[in-house]
Amino acid sequence: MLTPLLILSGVGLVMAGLLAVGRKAFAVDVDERQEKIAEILPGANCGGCGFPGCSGFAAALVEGKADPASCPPGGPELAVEIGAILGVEVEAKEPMVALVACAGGDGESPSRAGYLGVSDCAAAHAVAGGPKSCPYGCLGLGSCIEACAFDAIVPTSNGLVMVDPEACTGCGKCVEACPRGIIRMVPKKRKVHVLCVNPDKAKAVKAACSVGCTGCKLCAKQTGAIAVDGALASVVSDSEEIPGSAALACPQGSIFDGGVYSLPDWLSGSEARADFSRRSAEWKKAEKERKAAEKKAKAEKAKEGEA
Amino acid sequence: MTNKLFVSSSPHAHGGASSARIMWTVTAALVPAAAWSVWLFGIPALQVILATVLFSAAFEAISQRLAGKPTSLTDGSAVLTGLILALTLPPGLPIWICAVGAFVAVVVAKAVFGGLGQNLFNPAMTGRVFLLIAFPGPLTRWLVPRGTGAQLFDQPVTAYDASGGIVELGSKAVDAITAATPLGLLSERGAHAVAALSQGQEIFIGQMNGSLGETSGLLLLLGGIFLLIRRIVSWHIPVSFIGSVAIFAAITYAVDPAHYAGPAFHVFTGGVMIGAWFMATDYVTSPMFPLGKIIFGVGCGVLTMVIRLWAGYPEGVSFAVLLMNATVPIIDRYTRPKKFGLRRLTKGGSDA
Amino acid sequence: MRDATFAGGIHPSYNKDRTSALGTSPLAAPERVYVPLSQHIGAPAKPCVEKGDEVAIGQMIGEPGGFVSAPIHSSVSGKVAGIEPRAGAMGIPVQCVVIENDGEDRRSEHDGAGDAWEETPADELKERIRMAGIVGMGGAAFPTHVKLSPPPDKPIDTLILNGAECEPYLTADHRTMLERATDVVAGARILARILGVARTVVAVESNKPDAIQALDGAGAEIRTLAVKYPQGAEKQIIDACLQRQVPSGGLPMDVGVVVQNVGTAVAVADAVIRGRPLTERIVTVTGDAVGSPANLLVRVGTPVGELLAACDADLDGAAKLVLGGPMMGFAQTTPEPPVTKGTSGVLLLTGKHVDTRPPAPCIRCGRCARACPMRLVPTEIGRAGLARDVEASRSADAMDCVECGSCAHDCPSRIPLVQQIRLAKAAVTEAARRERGTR
Amino acid sequence: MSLLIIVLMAMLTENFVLSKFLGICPFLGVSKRMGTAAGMAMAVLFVMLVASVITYVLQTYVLVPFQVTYLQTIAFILVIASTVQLTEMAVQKLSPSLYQALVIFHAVGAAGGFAIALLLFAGLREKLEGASVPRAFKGAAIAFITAGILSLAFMGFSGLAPSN
Repeated sequence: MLTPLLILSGVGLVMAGLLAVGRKAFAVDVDERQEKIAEILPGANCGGCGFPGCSGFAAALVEGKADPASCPPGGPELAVEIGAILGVEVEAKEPMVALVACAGGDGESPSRAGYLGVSDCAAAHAVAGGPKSCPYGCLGLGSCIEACAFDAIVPTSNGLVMVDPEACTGCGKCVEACPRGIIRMVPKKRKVHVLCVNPDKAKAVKAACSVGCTGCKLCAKQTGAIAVDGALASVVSDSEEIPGSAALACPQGSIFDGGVYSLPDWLSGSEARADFSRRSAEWKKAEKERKAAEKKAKAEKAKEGEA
Repeated sequence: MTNKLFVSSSPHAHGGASSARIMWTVTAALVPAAAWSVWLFGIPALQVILATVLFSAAFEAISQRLAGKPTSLTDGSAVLTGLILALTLPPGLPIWICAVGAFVAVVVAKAVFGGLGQNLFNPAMTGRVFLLIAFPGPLTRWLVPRGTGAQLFDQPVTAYDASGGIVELGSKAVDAITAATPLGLLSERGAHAVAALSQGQEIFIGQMNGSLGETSGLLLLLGGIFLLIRRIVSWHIPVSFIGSVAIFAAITYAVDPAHYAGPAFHVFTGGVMIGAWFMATDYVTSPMFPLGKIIFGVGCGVLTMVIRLWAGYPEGVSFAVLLMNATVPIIDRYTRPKKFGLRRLTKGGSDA
Repeated sequence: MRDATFAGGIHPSYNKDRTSALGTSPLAAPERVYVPLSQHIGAPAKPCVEKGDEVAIGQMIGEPGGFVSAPIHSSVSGKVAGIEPRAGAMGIPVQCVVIENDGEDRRSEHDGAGDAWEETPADELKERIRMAGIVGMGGAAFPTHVKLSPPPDKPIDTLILNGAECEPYLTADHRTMLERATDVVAGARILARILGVARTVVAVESNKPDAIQALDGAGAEIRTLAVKYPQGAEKQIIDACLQRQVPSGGLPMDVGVVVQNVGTAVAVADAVIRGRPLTERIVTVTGDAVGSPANLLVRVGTPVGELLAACDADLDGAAKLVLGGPMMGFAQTTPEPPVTKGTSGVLLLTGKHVDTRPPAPCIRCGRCARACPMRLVPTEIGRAGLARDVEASRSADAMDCVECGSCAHDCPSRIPLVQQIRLAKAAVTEAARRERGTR
Repeated sequence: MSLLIIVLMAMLTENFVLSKFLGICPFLGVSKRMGTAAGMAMAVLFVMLVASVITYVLQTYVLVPFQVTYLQTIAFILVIASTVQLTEMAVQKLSPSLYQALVIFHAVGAAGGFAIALLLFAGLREKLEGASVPRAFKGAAIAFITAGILSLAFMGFSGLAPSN
């Protein structure tokens, strides 16, 4: 019984010794900080940092070529951890998520032709400008879904796609994947969005889509955070809260108020739309009355002044 | 304008070729040889053909249903696989073994790879080789063809009862009668046993025993030429396959005629004809370009002969085709045609 | 001599019989023309008229936007109604000068024209061609004066006039060669004088014997080509005529050749001899949804719908509208786009020509590779394109593809190979742009 | 001649991977790309060489004299695993070109067989990557099925012997 034990442990020892010697002889210098960082990175290899994969990012961090806060999936917590390993101070970044800025589904912006070919947005866009009435709107073929490493983009029932802000890490891959540039990065905390990218004038927009922005500027009158460039409104500032009235003022229903509706309901639910029309009408009526009262008060004041 | 126009990428014209038509044409080209085998062996041959074709189709439909894909039996590929598999099997093979073969061919060799066009190995060949290794007994019991008696190629035939025991020829218990195939004779007893056969018409017309599709070289050749005329197969693989078998056999025969059989014998016995025209030419599992096709054909021919002459199995076509299937990605990688614009300038212009 | 040709290629159904014998008939100018400012490859023209301006036929309404650009001229006389976007042939709105036709067909005055072109310096001839807004009329619409300005280190020895017209259905070039053989030859002489070449070859497919006869009578050197698609592709026609292969990524001038379409030659003759800028062209209107097909002489800017109406076309019964030929033309969602200098055909097809079945799996039959005139492996590029794999696209030589459509035409699985390859090319172009940006 | 046959037999008839199902782990691990497959084939050559020398010494001078040959498997595993580790370190440090020089010994046949199988397999798997393999079979499953069919094909060489 003893002999086999001795032999085995002898063989084991000899090989262990050889290995130890080998490790010394063939030692390769790897910055251990790099290994540590690589361990805490998400490992999704999404490329959001701009380096080839997580290991590439780790190497770039150690060499001082990368900003610790540039890993979108990891967020600010990870940035702090990386900073601790590297021994540098890290400034927290505002968390961003992707937003598909189009609400013109099959019902709002129907297809103008039958499309036959590769099921890919870029491919469809290149064929006669795409089969959708709106030449700027979401084609819904899901090139962004393919590009997303986190399954954060899902198709809606009416031919659109939407981003789940909870699953989105803000890596920005979908922004590159969208051939029409509909997807943009927005602060995660922002509630109100203009869901249209069509820059055409009112007549063309109305012909293409029933929920497209016509550039009427009514929203901009409600808040300084929304500005109209040409014939398209967009949120230009995140420093102030956007009032719900900005959405209610829109005659097209192009502005989505996340404080009142959920995005899936808004995109594909006629109930949310109906509710919005009702609230919008009420608001407009109230606004009219308020204005009339104001005018009256002013007129009276002026009268008083005269008198 | 009331209706919507269709938009698609150019071109807006199509030549009308269809995968399904190709598959059915190949199937049609095999029908004469299949009919000949039924004439030769009777019901046992028909039973094998029907069983493998029906089981192949059924397995294809089931696996497509499971994969959530639309059923595409009309594209003919499952029926063709079943027919080719049937032609590589001996007549009278039990139906359940045919079913196993169809399963391996259609499900294991094709469906799990993603279906038509994605498989790496010829499905029918995979099915046959699997059966040969798993059921060597039933796969090597050969029925005596019509028109021959108790003697076939100067050898006595053996009679079996239903349980597989050897009984006297002519007794009531006879269930199957077998005799070695020409290649079996060559492998077991040497070249002198087939010397007479090599000169006879039997091997050309197909008056011999063997698998269903190993019999009529003539009808298979006609089927192959039909495919050649219809431009469904190119000459490269069949010619290089058959040619290399013939050259290999001619060389060994010239070196030692007492030991080796001649080229005609090797070309017209066993599976060379069906293999060269119908199996090695399977688009999915053969090279795409002319040079690669020739390399592939020569490889099939040489490996067939190496296995026939020096390995344990008397026949090597199916092994050879499977082995060469594995080389296709490498062959394709190194035999790509030279793209336009690389030819040397004859005159004028600069070399930039 | 055997008919010259190239390796690869296909034999589609040509369907030219319905229009090849029909003489060109002028289409009445519409009440309004929509003249796009970008009808050519390169920078769009800059409008030089304003709303309300009176214009005459041949009057410049858009100035060239750069060297690789071309001016635009009015195709009718009348009043500018505005400059606004309108659906273009690519499905994307393009800026158009809208002109109300007054029906008077006044022509603007031109100087410098005349028969004395033989004594005019080459540079001046070239300038006249440039200012006449002449672009390649085979479909690509590349500004002609650019092709006529090779750098000094690329000596040109041969001019090929392309009269192959290998696209099925189209007969515009065929009619041009028949009806204007003298101008084809005159245009060729002018082009040859500008390039300083000794040899000019007119290349015509052998299925147009009447055109060959007409040109022969006008005194041209003719090279008869085999009937095969894409015989008229620039690189293939050079290979067939001269056995010279344009190197990968190169231009015809790299092998000492300039290729011009026969229609372009006629436009050159019109510009130089008669002082007429390019404002109209021959368009073949055909397809099985067109009742009376025709070869029409059409003012640039005429909406396609007007052509279809004139040819008794059944738009309601049609399934596909294509501008150009069936192999390389562009499908349209509406008949709104205007005819441009590059519009060689209008094709209206019934549902018979539209296959709505999804493509079948690739069976590796190799027909695409056999058909490819550039000797590429289309499936390989297509796969790389679908995966947006830049490396694989490059190693499969995606950028060598000329998008002739031969592969997809012969594919038994009806795989949209050209579309897949375009994705690969787009990925490579994008990657190259990015690489340049970082450098 | 007989030497050539030994090499051929080891390569084809007794193919390590496809006939004996040895070395499946590295076989599946690195055969995704032709480039890495070639590197692996080299490494296998080296490891087999070193390991066979050490195990030979172990067998003749330790296990047999002490009559503990039943420990063969476990002892060999120890040795081979360590050798693999050593090689890995060496590869990390040195260039793979070093042990190209070591390719002389008689393990050539077996390793050559491994190399053939590996290269064929790598080509097949590159092609597989483009295939739309059903989700359930993606990855190792389809690789095993492919290896299985390849080994079926290699069975054709069984009984390969110079003319009998």
